[in-house]
Amino acid sequence: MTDIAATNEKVRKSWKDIDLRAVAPFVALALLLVLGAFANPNFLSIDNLLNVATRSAFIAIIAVGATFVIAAGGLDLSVGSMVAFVASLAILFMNSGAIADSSIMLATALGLTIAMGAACGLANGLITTAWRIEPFIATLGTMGIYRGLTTWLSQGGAITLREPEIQTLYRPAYFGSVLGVPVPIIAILVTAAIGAFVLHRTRYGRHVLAVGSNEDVARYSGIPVERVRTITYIIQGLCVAVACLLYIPRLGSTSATTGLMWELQAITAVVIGGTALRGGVGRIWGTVCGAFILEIVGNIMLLSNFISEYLIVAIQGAIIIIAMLVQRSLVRKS
Amino acid sequence: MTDIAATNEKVRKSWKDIDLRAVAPFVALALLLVLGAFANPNFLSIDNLLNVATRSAFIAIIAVGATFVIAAGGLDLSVGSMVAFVASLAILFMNSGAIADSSIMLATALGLTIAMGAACGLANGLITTAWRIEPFIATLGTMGIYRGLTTWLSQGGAITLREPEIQTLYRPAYFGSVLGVPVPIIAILVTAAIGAFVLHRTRYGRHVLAVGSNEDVARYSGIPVERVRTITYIIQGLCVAVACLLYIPRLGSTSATTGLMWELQAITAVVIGGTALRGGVGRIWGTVCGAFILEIVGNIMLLSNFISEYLIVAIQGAIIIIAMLVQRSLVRKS
Amino acid sequence: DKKVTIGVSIPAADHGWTAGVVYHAERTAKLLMEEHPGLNVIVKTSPDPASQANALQDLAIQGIDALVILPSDPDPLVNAIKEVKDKGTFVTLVDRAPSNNDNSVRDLYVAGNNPALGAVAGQYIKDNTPDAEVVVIRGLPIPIDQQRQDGFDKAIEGSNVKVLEKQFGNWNRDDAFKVMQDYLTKYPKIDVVWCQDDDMAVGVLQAIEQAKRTDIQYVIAGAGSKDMIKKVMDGDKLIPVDVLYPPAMVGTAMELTAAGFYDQVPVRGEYILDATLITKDNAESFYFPDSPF
Amino acid sequence: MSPSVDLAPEKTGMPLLEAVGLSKSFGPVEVLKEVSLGVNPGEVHAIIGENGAGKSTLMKLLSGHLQPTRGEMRIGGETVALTGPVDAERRGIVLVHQEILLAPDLTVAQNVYLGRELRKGLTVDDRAMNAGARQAVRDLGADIDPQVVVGRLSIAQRQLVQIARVLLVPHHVVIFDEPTASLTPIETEALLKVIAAIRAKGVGVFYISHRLPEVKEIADKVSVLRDGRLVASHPASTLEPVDMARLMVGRDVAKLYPDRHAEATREAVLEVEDFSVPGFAQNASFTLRKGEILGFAGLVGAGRTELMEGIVGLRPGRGGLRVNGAAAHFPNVDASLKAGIAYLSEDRKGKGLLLAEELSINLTLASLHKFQRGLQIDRARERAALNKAIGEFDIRAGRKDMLAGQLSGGNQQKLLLAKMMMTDPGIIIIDEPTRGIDIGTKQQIYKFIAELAAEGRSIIVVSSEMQELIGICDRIVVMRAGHVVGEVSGEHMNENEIVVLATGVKSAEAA
Ligand SMILES: Nc1ncnc2c1ncn2[C@@H]1O[C@H](COP(=O)(O)OP(=O)(O)OP(=O)(O)O)[C@@H](O)[C@H]1O
Ligand SMILES: Nc1ncnc2c1ncn2[C@@H]1O[C@H](COP(=O)(O)OP(=O)(O)OP(=O)(O)O)[C@@H](O)[C@H]1O
Ligand SMILES: [Mg+2]
Ligand SMILES: [Mg+2]
Repeated sequence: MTDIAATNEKVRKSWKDIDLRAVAPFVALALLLVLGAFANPNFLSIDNLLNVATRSAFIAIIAVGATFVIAAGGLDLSVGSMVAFVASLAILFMNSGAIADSSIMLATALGLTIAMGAACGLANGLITTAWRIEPFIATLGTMGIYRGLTTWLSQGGAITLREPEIQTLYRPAYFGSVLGVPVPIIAILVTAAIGAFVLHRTRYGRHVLAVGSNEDVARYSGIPVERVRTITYIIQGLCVAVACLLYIPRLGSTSATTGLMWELQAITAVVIGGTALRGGVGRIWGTVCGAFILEIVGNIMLLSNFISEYLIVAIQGAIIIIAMLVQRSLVRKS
Repeated sequence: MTDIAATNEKVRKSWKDIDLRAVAPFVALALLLVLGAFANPNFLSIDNLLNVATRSAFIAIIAVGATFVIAAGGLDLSVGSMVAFVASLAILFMNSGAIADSSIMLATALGLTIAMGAACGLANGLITTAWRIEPFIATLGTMGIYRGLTTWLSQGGAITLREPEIQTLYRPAYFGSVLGVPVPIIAILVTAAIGAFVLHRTRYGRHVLAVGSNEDVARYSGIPVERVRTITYIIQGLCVAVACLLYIPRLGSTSATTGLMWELQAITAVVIGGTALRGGVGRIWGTVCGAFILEIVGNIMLLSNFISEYLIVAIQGAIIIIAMLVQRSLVRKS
Repeated sequence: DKKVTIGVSIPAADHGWTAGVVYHAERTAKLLMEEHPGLNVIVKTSPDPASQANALQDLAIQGIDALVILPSDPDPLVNAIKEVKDKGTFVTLVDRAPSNNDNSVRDLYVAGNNPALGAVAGQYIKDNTPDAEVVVIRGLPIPIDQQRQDGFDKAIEGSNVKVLEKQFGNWNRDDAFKVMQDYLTKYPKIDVVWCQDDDMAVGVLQAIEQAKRTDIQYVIAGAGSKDMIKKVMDGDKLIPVDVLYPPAMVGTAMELTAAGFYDQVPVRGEYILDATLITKDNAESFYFPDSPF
Repeated sequence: MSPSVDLAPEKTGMPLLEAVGLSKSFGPVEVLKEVSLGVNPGEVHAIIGENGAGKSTLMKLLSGHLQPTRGEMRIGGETVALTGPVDAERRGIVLVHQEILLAPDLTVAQNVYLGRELRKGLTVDDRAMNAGARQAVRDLGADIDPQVVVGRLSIAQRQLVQIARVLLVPHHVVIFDEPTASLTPIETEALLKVIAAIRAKGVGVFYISHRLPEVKEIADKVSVLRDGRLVASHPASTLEPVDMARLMVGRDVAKLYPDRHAEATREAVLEVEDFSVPGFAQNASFTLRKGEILGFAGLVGAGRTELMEGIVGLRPGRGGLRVNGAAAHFPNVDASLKAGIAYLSEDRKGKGLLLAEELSINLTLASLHKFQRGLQIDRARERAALNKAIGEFDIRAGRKDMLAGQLSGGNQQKLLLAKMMMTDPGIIIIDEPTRGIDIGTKQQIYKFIAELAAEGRSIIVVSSEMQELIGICDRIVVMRAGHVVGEVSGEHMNENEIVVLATGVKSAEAA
């Protein structure tokens, strides 16, 4: 009798354990919200929170893709410049006037953006898997390539969406809202929901985790390791494309600095969210939470009145470390 | 009998294999030299080659430290901002006029620089080991902290070495040469030689590789894993300090942008040199070769006059990928 | 015709203004080479001071008679420039001055006036909205940014213009968008935005539009990008003026340098280009629709 | 070779190392219950028991790798609390792990001396360590280049390196946890000699093995664990292997191998002709028939594993391959699985199971397509499959949601077997099927293999245990140094014939 009771308790306890690990980033987020409320009374206003959530969309969506890549034991440093490249191509296409009707033009451009994202991701995937080059170097290389091509396309300047009709049509994709929820937030939720479904409920997702956990075991189990890895890069490319779809209507233009350092932010969001860089684990919702955390840290810095503008970067760094510390202590205590 | 013969053959084969792996970066370097000679006749001049080698000093020396960190399974993203921070402090100290005599002042400043480098490294090490925060996040945090402190020290401007006497005294540390060999090249060689000695010939080096290869095994073998890891970060800090010692006479001034992205370059040099990011392997001379490769790619870009300014970054990216491809094909063929 | 090689070292085209610099440098190089068959102009870009110091060495290796340099950050480049100058090369320094800006560093100085860029903006605000509450979006924490800020502060000194806050927008549209959004959250009333750079103004305008805030009277940016000049021309209420800080100055410097070799006019000393205030009346003459910037 | 030391106080008559009422729980599951036993100087104390009985756990407690929940340990009669494995080593207690614990990127010599490198001035003395490591391995009857990176060694070679490493530590008590599981008879013989030698020096030895004849040969005393309890402890001389088996399993294990009646001629399902795996196997040819059990014998390093890996597409190989009469070529395991060929790796930890994942995830990994419902994986069906497999393969798991890495070694092997059987293969290649498996379970597995063959499936068994090959196979192919050197069947299937073929030495010389 005691035994069964004990076992039950154990099961419950172990559940708690797993939960805590997944919940830890959310606790850190909650603490930040409290901190923010102290920093500025406006912080907890709906408007501000919606703003922050909305603008975390780019990193959050890209980071969902990065979760796949990292869970499979890879890495993608090229996402920031990929945003610049894909968005630039999309704007150039929309400016080209190749299709007269604005809505058809827009629809085609959207489709093309998705296709280009997938193609860029495929390129990354093939370089790392078919040519067997360390993902770090491979994507550092393509990071340079995409960035350079963007600079070349823009001749160093900006590429700006010109057609006013398309602009009007397209604007709600970033600035619009559905039932009071801004479209970008919906985009985050939908992307993350799909990502979580694919990673945790489908066969492919299982394969991703297996490949990241132990490549040999995956290979011996008949999992096409290279294909699985390549597809994670394509998923990353698709996520970048979705981010581009939101990015273009926001400022309507790209330049050589678009997406600079976003790769670092995306990877940071993934790690803060509880996905280990060595692969084998993936937490999509944690990643989204990580992206929020990053954005909120910046927001609190700006809203608070105590901090010298010169020190902001330093304090951001410190907060990130402290946020991780909170998580660690939480998980260890359990 | 046949059995032993077979074993011997196997062993010999595996030795050749290992050699090729270590030699591969140098082959890539040689190919780049050939490419450079085609790009510009001046490329192979002694002057140019010495220049390139000289200026690879910062990255090469930092990357020697990074080899230790990475070989032990860690990562340090903060080195670029650490250069900015440590060099800024050193210049501020030299400007302070705390010590009247210039040579004593300089000597004290040099000592202080080394001490500060070690301290920054120690901080990184303790955050990752004592607090158990993923090195990626921990050093991303300190990267922000060091960078922010630099911005604050410089109040958004530049920190420039003022004392002309110290400048004159200090100048040869970068611009001088011994028997025709520029001091920075000597610094690279000495740092790398010490690094290679420590990593491959001492007990501590052995422990570094063991910790990176399999942490549990290292722990069971009585190796103080945390201490070994922490010390790799201190070594990294010392290397950064040495780079600072060369940086100050070269550029004489720091600002918030000093050393931006150097961490990426250092890690790239390490990986191109044949050290795997997962740890357990470390190739100091390969790393130095990797730093040369990076610098030579930039040099070829500058010396060749065919390439659009806008495309330089793209072509650099492509060359890095190709250099890795050359290495891979070499290793695989064997 | 005399054989002359001019090396031009400029920052990489990493945002709008520097892109304009690259554009004008390459355009002027082509024009000058057509004009003087013996002239060879080599334009090289570098992303940061350390690599620009390297680029100077590389140019020197190729053998140059003159160097035109727009330093990405002047102080760290002093030694490298001196190195070139000590070989007898004619040095033209453009835009950004090191702390010891004298003849030991350069022969000719073609200056954009960074303090003036700030001062003109400050003056305009003081004159037009004497009691304005202003938020400032700065660039990156490097000296030229500091000079602009100092110029601005000096101009509004003693007036009723009040600076609510200063933050860095990194000369980047996306970052400026975020900073502006947060300013709007933080301050219920903002009269004027000074954002130091046209690129960042793009983000600022979007943030204001999204928040549907009507309290902001206008935004002052700087540099003179074609998009912003167009807005001034069109009479955009939010962008009544722009402060000129022409990337074309690098072209001017190159022309002056070449003239020193071919026209026998001694060009030495300082040429300060003013930070002109672009208004609806004079905008037309600063509008180059073909420039990337 | 084993350094003689004087680390612990040796009181006469006192056991060197003693467990007194040791208990260990993982969470609420108590896997070791009040176990008391000890080892005297010059004694080999064998611990036997079923998979999951708690043998490894007990040994980890005794060597400081785990901390007991209750009870205490005594060294030379004195109660001590070991703070960790390093502490235990300092006191002269060393453990040869059941699982291989070596740094894969370091060389053999570097591993052997890890943590106690020999020094010459500031530098490590690689020359001396290489020589020392070479000698230490040689003492175990093997010849491994000390400068080869451990990641390149076969499992058996790694095991020898691991033993060599431990024996170089100054010791009083050596604990061997299934040291011979991956060794062939020749190496086993050498190891037993080494153990006899250290016993002669007054060292105490704990010895765990599922090979009962071996236990009979070397042990002075045999203790039996069942479900975490010490159920018997007898002098070895009073026990025969059958008795040991009965004590372990709790029933008679008289007949280990199932009865089989091989039918005369059957169609070939797998024809391998002149198949080479460069560097490992040359021009191998053999045929597998329907419903047949074909054995592969050979010494360590004969290339059997690599040949099989080449066939199923895990290594580049070339040559003729026909499955059910049709020419085939498998670029990867996915392809060979689709063709109905399943391969079970000998390296269950490195290549067989995801140690950090749950049992059910491991179980279904190779056959996930069977668990799809629409786009999703049907977790309920996965759990059902796990329940079924646990019953069918007798996997002893404390909880259903435990991680594969938390299973005992033998139960991991069963889980791997279950996992590959989920793919429902027509041809099954099993590499070292009973490595580390207790005798009761072995019997089950043999029965299971026989049943599979009776169902019309065809099976290749690669094994270093000749007895087992002889016991269950219809024919045995023998490999030596990458070549197929012969085939035995019928009455020729005996150890002598196989050893002659495997070593290339005439029986007279071998003896
Ligand atoms: N870390 C752990 N967490 C939970 N349970 C564990 C853990 N380690 C071992 N166990 C359980 O303890 C029991 C005893 O395991 P142990 O490894 O001691 O068995 P063993 O007798 O060595 O078996 P084998 O012969 O298969 O090696 C098993 O049921 C195993 O699942
Ligand atoms: N990764 C590797 N790289 C180079 N050689 C290897 C590697 N793995 C194994 N070998 C060598 O290949 C040969 C055959 O390997 P292995 O010992 O696995 O054969 P086997 O016949 O399957 O033996 P067993 O299964 O009994 O260990 C050996 O000489 C071994 O040293
Ligand atoms: Mg065991
Ligand atoms: Mg084998």
